[in-house]
Amino acid sequence: MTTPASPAPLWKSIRRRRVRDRVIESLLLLAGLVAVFTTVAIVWILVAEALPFFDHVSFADFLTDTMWTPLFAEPRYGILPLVAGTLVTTFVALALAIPAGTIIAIYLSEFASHRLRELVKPVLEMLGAVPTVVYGYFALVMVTPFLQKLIPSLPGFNMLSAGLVIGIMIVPYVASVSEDAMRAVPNYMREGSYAMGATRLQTATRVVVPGALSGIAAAYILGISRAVGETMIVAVAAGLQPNLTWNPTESAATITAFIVQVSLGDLPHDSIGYQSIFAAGLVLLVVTLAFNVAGFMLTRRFREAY
Amino acid sequence: RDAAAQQTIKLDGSSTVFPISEAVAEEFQIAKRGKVRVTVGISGTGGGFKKFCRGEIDIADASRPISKSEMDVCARAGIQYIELPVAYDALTVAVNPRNTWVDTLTVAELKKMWEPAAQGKVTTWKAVNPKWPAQPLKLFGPGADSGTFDYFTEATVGKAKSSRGDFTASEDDNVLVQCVESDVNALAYFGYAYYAPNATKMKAVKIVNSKGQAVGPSPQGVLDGSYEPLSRPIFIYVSTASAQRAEVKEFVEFYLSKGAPLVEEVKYVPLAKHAYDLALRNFRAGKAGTAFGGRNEVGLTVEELLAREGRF
Amino acid sequence: MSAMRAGVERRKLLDKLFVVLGLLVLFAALAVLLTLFLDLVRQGAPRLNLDFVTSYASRKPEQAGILAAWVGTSLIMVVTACVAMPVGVAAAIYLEEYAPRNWITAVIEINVTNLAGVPSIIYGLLALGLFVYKFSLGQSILAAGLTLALLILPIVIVATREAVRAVPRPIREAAYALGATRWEVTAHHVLPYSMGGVLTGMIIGLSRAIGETAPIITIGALSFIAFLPESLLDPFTAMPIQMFNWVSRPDPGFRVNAAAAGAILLGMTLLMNGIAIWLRYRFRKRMNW
Amino acid sequence: MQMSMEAGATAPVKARTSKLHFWYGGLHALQGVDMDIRDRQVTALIGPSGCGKSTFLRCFNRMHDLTPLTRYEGSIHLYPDDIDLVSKEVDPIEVRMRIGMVFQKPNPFPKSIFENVAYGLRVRGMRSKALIEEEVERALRDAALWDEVKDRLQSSGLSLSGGQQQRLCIARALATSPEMLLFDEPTSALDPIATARIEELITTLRERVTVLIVTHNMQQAARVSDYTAFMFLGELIEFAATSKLFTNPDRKATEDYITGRYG
Amino acid sequence: MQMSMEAGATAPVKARTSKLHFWYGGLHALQGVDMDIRDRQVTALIGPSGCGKSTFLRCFNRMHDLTPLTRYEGSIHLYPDDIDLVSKEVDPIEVRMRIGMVFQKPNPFPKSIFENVAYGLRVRGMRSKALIEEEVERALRDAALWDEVKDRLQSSGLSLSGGQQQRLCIARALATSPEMLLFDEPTSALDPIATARIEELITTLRERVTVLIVTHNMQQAARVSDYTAFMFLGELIEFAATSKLFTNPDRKATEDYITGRYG
Ligand SMILES: Nc1ncnc2c1ncn2[C@@H]1O[C@H](COP(=O)(O)OP(=O)(O)OP(=O)(O)O)[C@@H](O)[C@H]1O
Ligand SMILES: Nc1ncnc2c1ncn2[C@@H]1O[C@H](COP(=O)(O)OP(=O)(O)OP(=O)(O)O)[C@@H](O)[C@H]1O
Ligand SMILES: [Mg+2]
Ligand SMILES: [Mg+2]
Repeated sequence: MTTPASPAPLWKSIRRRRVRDRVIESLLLLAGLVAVFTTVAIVWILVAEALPFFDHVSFADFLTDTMWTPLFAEPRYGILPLVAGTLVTTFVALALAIPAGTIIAIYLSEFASHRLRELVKPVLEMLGAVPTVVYGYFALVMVTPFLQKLIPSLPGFNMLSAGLVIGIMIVPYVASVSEDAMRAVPNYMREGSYAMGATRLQTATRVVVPGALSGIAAAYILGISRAVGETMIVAVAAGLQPNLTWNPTESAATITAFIVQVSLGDLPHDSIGYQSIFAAGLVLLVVTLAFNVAGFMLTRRFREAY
Repeated sequence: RDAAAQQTIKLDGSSTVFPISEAVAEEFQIAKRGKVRVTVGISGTGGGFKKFCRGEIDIADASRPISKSEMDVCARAGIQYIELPVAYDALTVAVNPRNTWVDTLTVAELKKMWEPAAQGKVTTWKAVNPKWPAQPLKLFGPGADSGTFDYFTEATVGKAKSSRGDFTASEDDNVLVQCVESDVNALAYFGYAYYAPNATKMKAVKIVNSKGQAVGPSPQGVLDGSYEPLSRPIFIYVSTASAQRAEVKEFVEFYLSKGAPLVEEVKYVPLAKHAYDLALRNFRAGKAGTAFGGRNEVGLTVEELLAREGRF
Repeated sequence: MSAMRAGVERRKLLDKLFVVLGLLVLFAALAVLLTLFLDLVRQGAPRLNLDFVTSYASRKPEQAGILAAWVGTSLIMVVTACVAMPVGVAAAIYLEEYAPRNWITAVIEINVTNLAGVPSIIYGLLALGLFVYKFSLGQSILAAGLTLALLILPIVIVATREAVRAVPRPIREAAYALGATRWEVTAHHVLPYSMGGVLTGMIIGLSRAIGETAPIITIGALSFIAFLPESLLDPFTAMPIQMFNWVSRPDPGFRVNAAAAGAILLGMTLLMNGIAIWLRYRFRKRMNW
Repeated sequence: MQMSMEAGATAPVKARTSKLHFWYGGLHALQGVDMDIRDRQVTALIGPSGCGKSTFLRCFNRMHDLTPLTRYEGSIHLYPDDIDLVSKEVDPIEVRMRIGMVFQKPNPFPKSIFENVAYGLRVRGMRSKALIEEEVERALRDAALWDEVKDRLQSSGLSLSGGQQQRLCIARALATSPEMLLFDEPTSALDPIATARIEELITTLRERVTVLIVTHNMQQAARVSDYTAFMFLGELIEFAATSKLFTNPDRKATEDYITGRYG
Repeated sequence: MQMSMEAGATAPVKARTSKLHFWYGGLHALQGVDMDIRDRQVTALIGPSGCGKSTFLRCFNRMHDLTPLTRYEGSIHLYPDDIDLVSKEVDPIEVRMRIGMVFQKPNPFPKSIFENVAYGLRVRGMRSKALIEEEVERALRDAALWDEVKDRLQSSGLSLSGGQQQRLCIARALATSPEMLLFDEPTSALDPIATARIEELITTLRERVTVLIVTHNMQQAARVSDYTAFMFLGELIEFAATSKLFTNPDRKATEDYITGRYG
């Protein structure tokens, strides 16, 4: 038998390695905390910049007034029209992206060959990588005229075409993340179903989708966040007119569109009009957060864990 | 390299002034054979003044005069500036070429269309003028964040930013142009530069001026002062500290002396020769301050404002 | 039995119908992508030449080019990658390999999930307040790169966690059993073996960042700059900004330029995604546990 | 055991494999297996790991159709109607509706106990609530699980213990009244007590269905089966009544294996 | 076997567990195990699935430290230096450097064969290329793999067959000259021929190191070990010389298990 290494030098080298481990662990933790710092910084900046705004505008008016004209001579500061615009475009986007994304995800995960899946997924992800300015003009000069053939009364700027194009943009997010979740459903679940004589579609809808529900919901939430936060598409194609309406065929402004409009505009930076973008940003953050939390709670409630 | 870094002239601000500053910057760099660098940004007039008053840039492009609050910030930071008009922008009111009923508009008619009280009420052409058809009136204009909007409302409604809210706004004036091109019932206003290349596809409306003449937008009309009240000067503000630097001085002089053809080239209206000379004299004399005192005025000629005493 | 067979036939028909539906939706999505790309190429064709990529912006559309823009975009991407990669990978490693189950970990996890949903325009506002003014980085490549790095951080973290999780537990155990420390296991095994997934996530993040317009607009990128940056603190312009600027110019000639720039930008993303596919394929082949 | 053996001796053939070959891509996993499965008897498959037991079993319900690049050759005739289970003309879905399967690891769906058992019925398009309830109860009784779960049919199948989960999977398979049941090492993930209950259940199931069971545990094969097949490297080495195979095997390899000389 | 048994009777104790308890969170997986592992002997652990064999084995190299919410109680003294392997004061990394482990499924690193074996040395900070090469060769020879791989040391460890991979893992563990080797069902993923080679290797290893092996295969335990421990539900039921335990067990439970009455 070879003699065991003598303990003394061993100890020393271990101690050094352990110290290094500790140092590295702190560094890694620090990197993890960057996410926390970022969130804190976001909230801090938005709140700090929005405070002067709320010196002038009462919180109640902000939340209940039905007009948003902070840049006009008789300003009104009701965020509702922007929130409505944001929700409508988001809703239109989801009405397209959720069914399309889910169908693609089911098809790729349960029906398509391995080869096709590996090929199509990254190509599909390209849809999410198209510069949003390009999408904006796509909505304005291709989708809107097309829709106007179907709905002649459709105005040149409308939330419908902006929403649909956002929907196209988020299809890959929905599809790709849902597909990952579906593929994570263990094979023995599928085998159980197939062995009962179920078809692929039955297996997919009755076993795989319910089993992957929490992942699919995460995909939807990501899609919602992207839709709520999309800027250039709505700024270009939905019109910049704050309009309290739930009708997607009208034109309206969203929170994001307002922010980018004002950031580019000629307003003095310490005017209330300018500061209103931070208040709007704060609302946007709250809206996304609300969707995230709601989604989180819903999936907790309804998921079928395996 | 250090010397090179110092030789950078920074401009930032209005997107309306941008094409002019870009053209001047381009020509100036060619003239200096690359020894001086010029950058031009688009942060909006407000964004430009913010940076200007922080001393981050040398020259602010402005489509409106500096505001009271911006004057205060600059004063606190000890930044002084020379206000120089560089061109005119003729706001153009345009309708579809198939619109047979409108050729001329009075300021009163414009006011009737655009004032806040019109919101939801004046929705047909007939409501503005009973002689016009009862077709829907579709209004398009730049966003309420823009200097163009400020000026137009001031000139027509009589109060800056006082406008109806139910018009369709776009940040991209090309889109306004397209709307007018495609809709018989449309009426829009935007900068002359957007009208000029599309003159065949739409009809510019003649505006009845204070002397009762109906004048269409054109360089001559602007220059001789007959196209009013919709023509406005646009400015650059030069920091007096930066103006001490030889290259900045040279750039501004280039701007004012060689700028006219470039202004024309990008479809704005150059000032009259003597106005440029006056501006150049003001600049050389270091005549600091603004002629406006923090609020915009309509119908002020360039000569008048250049002659005014500067305020801070 | 025949009733059963009829039932089977109906169910199989539904199966087939779904295949048709799935392919239809899939191809519709891909058709949109193709249309977009071809349309940009068609419109931008007159300017898709070498001159275009080697000239600076100009007031004359036929002389204007994207030199400053693509150099700016590339440098921003380098900064973004150099920041997002180490930070994102380190955070992911911490969460997967080190994190004890306590409230700090929970807070980090929740934050990462939430950041993934924060709209990009808000990152723009953050950057304006934090990087441009607080840290006085100005409108520099560094500020833009950092902003986009924060923006894609959640993407990198999530992708890295997936990749790291795919390294089988027995591999880790083997290394631990030989007396490796946690960091040694991570650095010698987990990271190298999951590199394919990490790089893929990185590229997906970068292809998201490269087309982002809103946050860079809020920072205030330049629109005319006729020289190349010499340091990361220099001002810059970027492809989406240049595009946005051109589309809204009065001279219709600029629209051709915008389309050409769009086509090139999309081409750059395509290329990056191509690299991602290739990387994924190569690393998968090597690591078949 | 003796008794059932005698009954088995006269039992008709339920399924017959003839020259059954199977390939995973280039891997020739079954190399011509001829075997008779007797009606309502328990047939056990034993053999060292990787010899092809699971592969053989999964041919009977065409599970391999789900794996790309696999290939069958030869036939499995199912009697009395004499259809060839592995023929291209026969629909695998129909095959699976007639032949149930229970897996190594209990794999209940993440649904309620009731829905787990009702799954096969619903998949077949059965709508009537009353009928489904009736069938679910029958299946749970047959799987000796009814008494333990009748008060919590709506709780998740995953809330059961491992042994109960496996019986739930058996109930799920039984609900659609299959003609034959395939078990792939059904107890290898279970503790001894749960194992004993499953073994007991399998012996009682024999009254209703034909059972084919893979096990790596020779004692288990001896305890539950009427016939035993010994496989090695994709071939059927010996097939005989269980009592004969374990006491007096014909082949040297079989003897080596059952006496533990390898495996 | 007899011979080694006799040698074993006089072998000194290499490790002694005293009142060893272990918890996974609330699960009391080991309930006071007292056992002596003899120096340079093979000790086998048998018992039904889930009885705690792997849990016991993994206490020896503190693998559980990597699982959150686990807890040890009692002691494992390692001789001759008499340190307590599970004490908080003892660094698990040091323990793992002295006690090697081989897992159920071969798990070579996706690196070259050479680097797989060299890994333990590199972790220890060994730099000299010559020294490393020498140790790698020795370990590969000891693992009876040298002749098969000496010409392709630079090809990937994953390119080897299952049995070769497992021997590679043994070589990897041997390279750092551990005092004790833990095997957790090392052959359960292997075919019979590969299994036979590993078993042979284990019996020869006995000359160099103390071996503790978990197996679910009683024949294997009988073939390779000097001592056998039978565990059940977290407790050590019986521990004796292999020949004694398999022929004449003291406890009824042991007899039931080894005669296949359950498990
Ligand atoms: N999906 C597959 N693709 C390729 N080869 C496979 C696949 N499944 C099994 N094999 C191979 O086919 C052979 C037979 O495997 P099978 O699973 O039938 O063995 P088994 O007797 O059930 O073994 P065990 O007792 O370990 O379950 C083995 O060599 C195995 O590696
Ligand atoms: N990581 C873990 N967390 C919680 N419980 C565990 C964990 N690992 C094992 N157990 C439980 O501890 C008990 C003992 O498990 P162990 O793996 O030691 O059994 P074993 O005898 O090795 O079984 P097998 O023969 O199946 O490998 C089992 O009840 C098991 O479920
Ligand atoms: Mg098997
Ligand atoms: Mg174990």
